[in-house]
Amino acid sequence: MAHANETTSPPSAGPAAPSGPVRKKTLRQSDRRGVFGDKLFSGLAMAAGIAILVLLAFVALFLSSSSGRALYSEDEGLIVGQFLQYAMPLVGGTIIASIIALGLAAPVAIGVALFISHFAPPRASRSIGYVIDLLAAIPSVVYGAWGMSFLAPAMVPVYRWLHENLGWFPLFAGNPSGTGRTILTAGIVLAVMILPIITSVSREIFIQTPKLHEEAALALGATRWEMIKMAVFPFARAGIISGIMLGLGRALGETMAVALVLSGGALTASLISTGNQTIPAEIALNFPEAGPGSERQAQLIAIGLVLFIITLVVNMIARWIVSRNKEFSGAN
Amino acid sequence: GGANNPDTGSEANGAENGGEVSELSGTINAGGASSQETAMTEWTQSFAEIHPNAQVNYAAVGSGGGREGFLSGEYLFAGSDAAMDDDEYEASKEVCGPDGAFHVPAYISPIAVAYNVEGVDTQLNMDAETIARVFAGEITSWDAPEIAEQNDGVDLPSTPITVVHRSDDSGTTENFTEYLHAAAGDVWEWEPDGGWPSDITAESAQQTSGVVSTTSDTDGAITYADASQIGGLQSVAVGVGGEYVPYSADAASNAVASSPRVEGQAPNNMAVELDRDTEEAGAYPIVLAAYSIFCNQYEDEATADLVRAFAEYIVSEEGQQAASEAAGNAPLSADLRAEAEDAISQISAG
Amino acid sequence: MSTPTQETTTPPPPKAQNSLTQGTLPRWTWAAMLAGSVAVAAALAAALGAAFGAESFLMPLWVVLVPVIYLPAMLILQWVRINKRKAIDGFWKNLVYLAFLIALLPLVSVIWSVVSVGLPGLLAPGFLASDMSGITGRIDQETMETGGDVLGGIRHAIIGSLVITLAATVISVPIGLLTSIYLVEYSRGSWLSRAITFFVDVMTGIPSIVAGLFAAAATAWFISTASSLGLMAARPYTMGLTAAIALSVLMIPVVVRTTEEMLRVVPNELREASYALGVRKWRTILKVVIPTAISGIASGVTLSIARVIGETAPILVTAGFVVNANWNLVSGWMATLPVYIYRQFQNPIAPAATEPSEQRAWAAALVLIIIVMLLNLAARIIAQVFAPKKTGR
Amino acid sequence: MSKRINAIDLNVYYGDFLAVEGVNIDIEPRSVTAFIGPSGCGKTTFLRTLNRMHEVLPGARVEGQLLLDDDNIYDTAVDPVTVRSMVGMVFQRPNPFPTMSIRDNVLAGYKLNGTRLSRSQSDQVVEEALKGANLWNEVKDRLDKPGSGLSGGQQQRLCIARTIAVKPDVILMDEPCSALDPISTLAIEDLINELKDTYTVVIVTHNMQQAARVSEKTAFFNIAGTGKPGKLIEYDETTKIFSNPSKKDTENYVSGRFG
Amino acid sequence: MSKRINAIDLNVYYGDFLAVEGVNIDIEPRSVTAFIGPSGCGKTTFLRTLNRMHEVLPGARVEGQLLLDDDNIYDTAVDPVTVRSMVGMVFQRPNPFPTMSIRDNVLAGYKLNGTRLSRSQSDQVVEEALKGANLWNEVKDRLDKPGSGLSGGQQQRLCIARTIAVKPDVILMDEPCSALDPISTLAIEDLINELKDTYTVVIVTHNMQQAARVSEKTAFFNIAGTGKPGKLIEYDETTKIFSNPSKKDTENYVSGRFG
Ligand SMILES: Nc1ncnc2c1ncn2[C@@H]1O[C@H](COP(=O)(O)OP(=O)(O)OP(=O)(O)O)[C@@H](O)[C@H]1O
Ligand SMILES: Nc1ncnc2c1ncn2[C@@H]1O[C@H](COP(=O)(O)OP(=O)(O)OP(=O)(O)O)[C@@H](O)[C@H]1O
Ligand SMILES: [Mg+2]
Ligand SMILES: [Mg+2]
Ligand SMILES: O=P([O-])([O-])[O-]
Repeated sequence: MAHANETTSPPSAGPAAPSGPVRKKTLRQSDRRGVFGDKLFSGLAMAAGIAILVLLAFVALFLSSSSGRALYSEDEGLIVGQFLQYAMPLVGGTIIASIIALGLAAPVAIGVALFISHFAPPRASRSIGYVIDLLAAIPSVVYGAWGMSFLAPAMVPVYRWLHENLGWFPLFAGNPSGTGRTILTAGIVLAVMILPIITSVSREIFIQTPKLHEEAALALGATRWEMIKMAVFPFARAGIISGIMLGLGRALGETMAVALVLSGGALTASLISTGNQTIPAEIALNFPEAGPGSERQAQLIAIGLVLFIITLVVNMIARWIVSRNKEFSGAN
Repeated sequence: GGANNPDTGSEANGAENGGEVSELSGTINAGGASSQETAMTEWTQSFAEIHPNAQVNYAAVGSGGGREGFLSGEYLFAGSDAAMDDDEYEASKEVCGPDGAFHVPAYISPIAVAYNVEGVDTQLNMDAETIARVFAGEITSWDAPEIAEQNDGVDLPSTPITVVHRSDDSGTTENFTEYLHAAAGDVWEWEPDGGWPSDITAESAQQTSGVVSTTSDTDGAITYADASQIGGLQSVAVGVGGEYVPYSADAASNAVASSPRVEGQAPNNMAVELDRDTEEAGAYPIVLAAYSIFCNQYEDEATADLVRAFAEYIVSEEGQQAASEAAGNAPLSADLRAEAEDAISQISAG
Repeated sequence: MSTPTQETTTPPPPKAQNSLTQGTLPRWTWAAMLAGSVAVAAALAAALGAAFGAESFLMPLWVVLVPVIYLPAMLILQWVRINKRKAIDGFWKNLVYLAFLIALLPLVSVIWSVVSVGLPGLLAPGFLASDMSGITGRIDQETMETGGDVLGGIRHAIIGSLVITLAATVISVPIGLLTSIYLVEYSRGSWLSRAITFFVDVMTGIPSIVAGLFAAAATAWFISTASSLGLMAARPYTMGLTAAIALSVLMIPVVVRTTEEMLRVVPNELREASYALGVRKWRTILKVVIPTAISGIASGVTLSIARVIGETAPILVTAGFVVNANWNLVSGWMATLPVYIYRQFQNPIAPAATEPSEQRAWAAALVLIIIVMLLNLAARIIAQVFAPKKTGR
Repeated sequence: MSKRINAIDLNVYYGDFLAVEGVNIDIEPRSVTAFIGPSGCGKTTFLRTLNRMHEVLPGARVEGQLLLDDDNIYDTAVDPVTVRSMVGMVFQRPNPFPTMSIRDNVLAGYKLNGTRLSRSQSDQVVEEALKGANLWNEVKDRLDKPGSGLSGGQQQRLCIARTIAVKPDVILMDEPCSALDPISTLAIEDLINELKDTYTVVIVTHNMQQAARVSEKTAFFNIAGTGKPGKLIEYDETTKIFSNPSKKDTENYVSGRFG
Repeated sequence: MSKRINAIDLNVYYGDFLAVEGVNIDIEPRSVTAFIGPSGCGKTTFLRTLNRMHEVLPGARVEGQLLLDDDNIYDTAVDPVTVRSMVGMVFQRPNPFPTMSIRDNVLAGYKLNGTRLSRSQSDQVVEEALKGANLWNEVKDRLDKPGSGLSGGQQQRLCIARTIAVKPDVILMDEPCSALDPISTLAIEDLINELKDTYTVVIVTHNMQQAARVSEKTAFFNIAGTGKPGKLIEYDETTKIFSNPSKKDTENYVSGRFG
C-alpha cells in the first residue's frame, strides 16, 4: 500500500508563522508528487480490484477445466443428465441446510446486533460485542466436534418427540435419527457459526447510524423500536443484507463442520431423519479417495462449480434488493 | 523440540548427531490414505530416531490424493488403500522411470464387523448372507430369526438395528463391500465401491473414529471398521466354510499371502486380488491391505537411498512390530516380508 | 387538540394520550411476570410431558416455554394497560434480549466444553513449548497405562498457524481494503466495479476445500511454468505460502464486503471538508475516511482472520502435515492448529488409547480460541485509538 | 391543547459537566418564548431537556423538576415517549430521514401512532404541513424524491413540516430560521404566530429582531466563562428585555455591546 | 495574494438537472462579495463551482469558463486540488472531523496534507486561527478534546478556523454565521473585514443586514420556479443593490416584499 511517506513541500523555511501548506503561485503549477500520489493510489486500488478478478478467473478456469469429464465422457458422450441427477440432491441438501442456518441465525444475529448497539448499557456493550465475536473465533473443527458429540445426542429425544406428535408434517416425517445427526442439527451448527458474522457486520452499521436521524425519530415521539424501524433499519439495510450474504456464503461453503456433524444420505424433506448432503461436505468427504484424473474427481469439482452458480444467483438477488432504491442512501 | 519430548531428535535433526548413527539425511514428503496414518506416525518417528538427519512427513490426504501427489512428483511415495489402475500405472512411468511404480502391502489389518447392543456381551455369529442382509437394511431387529438361529443360547433383545457406515469415500468401505459382493452376491447386488450405496438409508459418520464413536453411542448400532480401532465394541465372528471365525492378525495376514497378485504392472509389484469368498477354514476374509506405493527409480542416489531405507524399515520385523503395537494391525508374515524386501531392494536411482 | 371535527376526509388526530402518567405499570411488573411465566411454564411442561411423552427433555421444554409464555403475556398486559405502541416496543425489546440470550447458549456450551476438556491438556507441562516429534502410539499407550503426563505439544502448530495466517492477512487485507476503496471511492458504478462486486459475491461461497485444491493447482502450475522457463528450480508446491494463498481466497471477500459497507456509511460531508482544504483524494481516504470507519474495518478484518484461522480442509492439501516446527513459508511443510486438532481427533496417535490425543486436540482448540480472542482484542484496541470520538449531536 | 411549562431548579449535566444550572422558568400556554444568549451558553441543552431529548445522549442527566401543566416530566412513572409526542422539536441542523421520500418524511411522525390514513387523508396532512412550512410549492412535484436532495433551507422547512404535522402541544424550535432566506423566515414567523393560538412555542434564536418580532417573552441565558455552567439571567416580557432590561449583562447583550 | 474571479456563461448541472444557468460575474480581488437570494436558487451550488467542489458529487458537472486571475480553473490541465488549496471553503453545515481533537481539526489542512510543523509553529497556527475565528477563549483549555463535543456555533467557528489556518487566496463562506450568536457573528464579520485586505472573500448569506454590513458588492440570484434553473439577476455595488436596484425582483427581495 502506498502510504503517506511522501510529504508535500514543508512549510517555508523560517521558524516564523508557516505559510499555507501547499502554497502555489499559479494554477497550472501543479504539485507533481501529489498528482502522482493520487494516480498511484487510485491505480493501486484499481489493481487490487483487477487482481481479484484475475484470481477469480483462475479459480473459474481451474474448476471448469477440471470438471470437464463430469459432463462429457469418451464412451457415452454428453452425460449432463447423469451429472444433474447426481448434483440436484446435493443442491437440495445445500439449500436446505443454508435455509435452516439463515432462518435461525439472521433474526437472532440482528437481534443481538441491536442489543449491542441500542439496548445494552453503553458501558457493557463493547464487551458484549466482544463476547459474541468469540463465537467467530471457534474453529469449524471444534464446532463439528461439538455438534457431533454434544448437540446431536441432545437432539435425539426432541426429534423422536417431534416425529411422534407432528409426524404428519412432511418436515417431521420419516424415521427419527437414532444419532441426531440430521440436516437440522447441521443447520443449527451452521447457524451458530454464521451468527457472529451477521452480528458483527450489522452491529458496526447500526452503531454508525447518525445520531441526528435517531434523534429526529425520537423527537417525533417514536418509541425505541419505532426509532429503530424509522432511522436505524433503513440506514443499515444494505449493510444487514451484506452481512447476511456473508453469512450465507459461509453456510453454503462450510465444509468441515457439516462433514463431521451430518450423517448424510439421499435427499429427503424430513429434517429429523438421516439423509441429505451438502456440496462442500460431499467434496471434502469424497475427494481424498477420488483417483487422480478420474471421472469421480471431475464430478466433485463440477459440483463445486454448481455451488458457485448458486452463490452467484443468491447474491445477485441480494444486490438487486439493495440497489432498488439507491438514491435513498444513508451517507447523505 | 521441547521439554517433554522423549527423544533428542525432534527439530534438531541437524549437525550435532550427524554421522554418529547414520549417514542418511534429507526429507521425504509423502501422503495418502488415512487408514495407515497411525502406523505411518510410528514408522516416521521411529525412523527419525534411527536416522536423526532424515525426516519423513506423511500427510493423510486420502488414497486418491496420495496417488495424485505421487504421480505429480509431489510425494516420493504414496499410501493407498486401493491399488493403482492401469492408467495410473502408465502415468507413474513419467515420474518413476520405465518400470513405473510398485505396491507393497505394508499395512494389513482385518476389518471387524462391530456392534453395540445393550444386553449382548457375547460374540455373535453371522454368516456372509446375514451380514449382507443387515447392512442392506433387510434385517431390522436384533432378535430377527436369521440372527437368532446362528446364535443359540444368546438372549437377543428386540432393539432395532442401526447401520452405521462411512460417510467419506474409503478403502475400508471398498474392501467391505467387495467382501459382501463376493461372499453374498445374491443379497448384495451393489458393485463394490469406496462410497456406500446411496439407496440404503442408514447412519453415517466420517472416518473410522467417527463410525466407531457413533456406534459406541448408539444402542443397537452395527458398523464395519479397522479392527484395531473398534475399542470396546463387540465384533462378529464371520461364517467361513461353515465355521465362525473371529478376526485375528494371523488370519488376516494369511488371507493376503494366499491371494493372487495383480498382473500387468511392474515385475516387483505386490498388489493383491484378495480372495473374499474363501472357504478355507480359519481364514478371515474381510481384510484391508493398504499399500505403500514406491517408484522403482528415483531421480538421484540420495533420494533412492533414503526411500529404500525407509521402505526397508517399514516392512522389517522391527517396523512391523512397532506399527502393530501402536496401531494394532497384523504384522506381515515372513513370506510376505521376504517378498517385500526383495521388491524394495530393486529401488534404484536414474 | 385544535382540529375541529370536519368532514369525513379529515385525518384522524395523530395521538391518543392526554395524560403524561397514563397507564404506566409498576417497575416490578416484569419480574413478577417472569416469575409467573416460569411457574406456568413448569406446570405446562409437566403437563405436556405427560401428555405427549416428552419426559426425557422436561428441562429444555420448560426453558423454551418460559419466553413463549412471557413474551405474549407482557405484550397483552401492556397492550391492555398502556397502549399498543408501548406494548409493541416492549415486545421487540424482549425479543432482542431473548435473541441475545439465545446467542449466549451455544457460546457458553461450546466454550464450556472446550475449556473443561481442554484445560488439563493446556496445563500439561511443555504443551506449548514442545512439538510432536518422537511422539508415537507406544508412548501414548504407556501414558495411559502409567497415568503420567501426556507428552507432545503444539509449538509447531502454533507457529504454522500464525505464520500462515499472517501471510494470508498480509496478502488479503491490502487487496481487500484497496478493492473496497476502489469500489466506494473511485469506481462510481463503472462496469469494472460491478464486475468486481459480482465476483467478490461469488467468492464468499467458495467451499474451503475447493480453495485449497485451487491454490495447490495454481501454485503447481506456476512453479512448473516458471521452472520450464528457467526462472526457478522445480520444487514442491506444498508449503506454507500455498496454504496462505488458499486462505486468501477465503479471506478477501470477507474483507471486501465488510470494509465496503463501513466505508459507504462515512458521511460525505467529511470527505468534502477534507477536499475543500486542498487535500488530495488519497490522503483524504487514508486520513479521514479510513479513520472514521476504522472500528468497522477492524472488526471486519478480525472476522476474516477468525474465518480462516480455523480452516482445516484446505491446509492439508496445501501445506501438508508435519510434527515439528517450520518457520519457512516457501519451503517445507507446515502444520496448523486446526489440522493438528482434526488429525488428533480423527486419527489418534494410538487408536487403542485415544485419551491423550483427545486431550491434546481439545487443548489445541482452546489455544486456537485464545489466539483469536487476543487478535480480536488487539484489533479493538487499535480501532479504539483511531475511532471517532463519539459525542452525540 | 397547549401546555404550561414550569422548570424548577433545573440542573443539566453532560456526565460530570454541569452545562446549565438552576433554571427556574414559567412558560405560559399559548405563547411564544424566545431563548437568546451567546453561543455555548446552554440554550440547546436546556431546550432539549424540555422534551427529554437530553437523556438520549449517553451520560446526560437532569436534576430538578420540569412540570408540563402539573406533571413532572422527569417523574419515574412518566414515559419519555409520551413526553416527546406532546412536545415536538425542530433541530438546529436539519435532519430529514435520508432513506425516506419527502412525503414519507412529513408523514413519519404521523404514522407512528398506527392510525391508518387513507391516501386522500395523508395527502391532506402532507399538503397542510408543507404549506404551513412554506415548502409546498417548491416540492409538490417531487414528493417521492429523497428528502436529502433538497437545499439546506428546504431541508430545514421539511423538518418543520414534519414536526407540525403531528400537531404536538408544545413546539420547540432550535434556531429554525438560521438556514432560511428572509422569505422563508417570514413564512416561518407567520407560522409561529399562527401556532401560538393553539400551541406553546419555544424558540431559540440568535436573531434579536426575530426574537423581538415573534415572541411575547424572552429568556436570556449567559455563561460566565468556559467550563462554567450556563445560567438563566433574565426572563421577562420581550419588550422589556429589549428596551429596559433589569440586568446589565442583558442590556449589553441585546445592544451588541458585549464580549 | 488574493485573486480575481471571473465566471463566463457558467451553467451548473446535477446530472441532467440544470441548477444554475448562464452566470457571468466578475469578482474583484481584495473585496467581499455577498450572494443573496431565496432558498434553492443555487447560491450554494454556484459557490461550490468556484473551488471545484461541485464536481465531487456524482453526475455533477459544469459548463462554461471560470477564471481565477487569468486561468480557467476548469481547464483540463488544472488540478482541482491546486484550485481548492487556493480557494478555501466554509460549509453551510458545520462539519468538524469527528476523529480529531479541536487542535487537530484546526491543523487539518496541514496534517492531512502531510506537512510537518514544529510544535511551536503549530501552536502558533492554532492560536492565530482560533483567535481569528473568535473561538480561542472558549476552547483554549480543551484543545485536545474532540471537536464534535462543541456547541453548534462553536463547531461552525472551528470550521472557519480550519479554513483560515491554511491561508488560501480566496475564501468562500456558505452562510457562515447562520448558526452564530450576534457576538460571534460580529467577530466573524470583523474577521471578514480583516481578511479582505489580503484575500478575496465570497459569502452566501440570508441576512440582508449582514450583506449590507460586510460586502462591497452583492449578487442577487433568483429562481423562476421549481425545476427551473437559478439565475444571477443582478450584480452591483452593495449600496446600489439595497438602495436602488435596477431590477424589480431584486427590489422586491431586499425589501422583503417577495413571494
Ligand atoms: N454532547 C455534549 N457533550 C458534552 N458537552 C456538550 C455536549 N453538547 C454541548 N456541550 C457543551 O455544553 C455547553 C452548552 O452547549 P449548547 O449546545 O447547549 O450551547 P448553545 O447555547 O445551544 O450554543 P449555540 O448557540 O452555539 O448552539 C457548551 O459548553 C458545549 O460545549
Ligand atoms: N445533490 C443534489 N442533487 C440534485 N439536486 C440538488 C442537489 N443539491 C441541491 N440541488 C438542487 O439544486 C437547487 C439549488 O440548490 P442550492 O443548495 O444551491 O440552493 P441554495 O441557494 O443554496 O439554497 P439555501 O439557501 O436553502 O441553502 C435546488 O433546487 C436543490 O434542490
Ligand atoms: Mg445550540
Ligand atoms: Mg445553500
Ligand atoms: O482407510 P480409509 O480411511 O479410507 O478407510
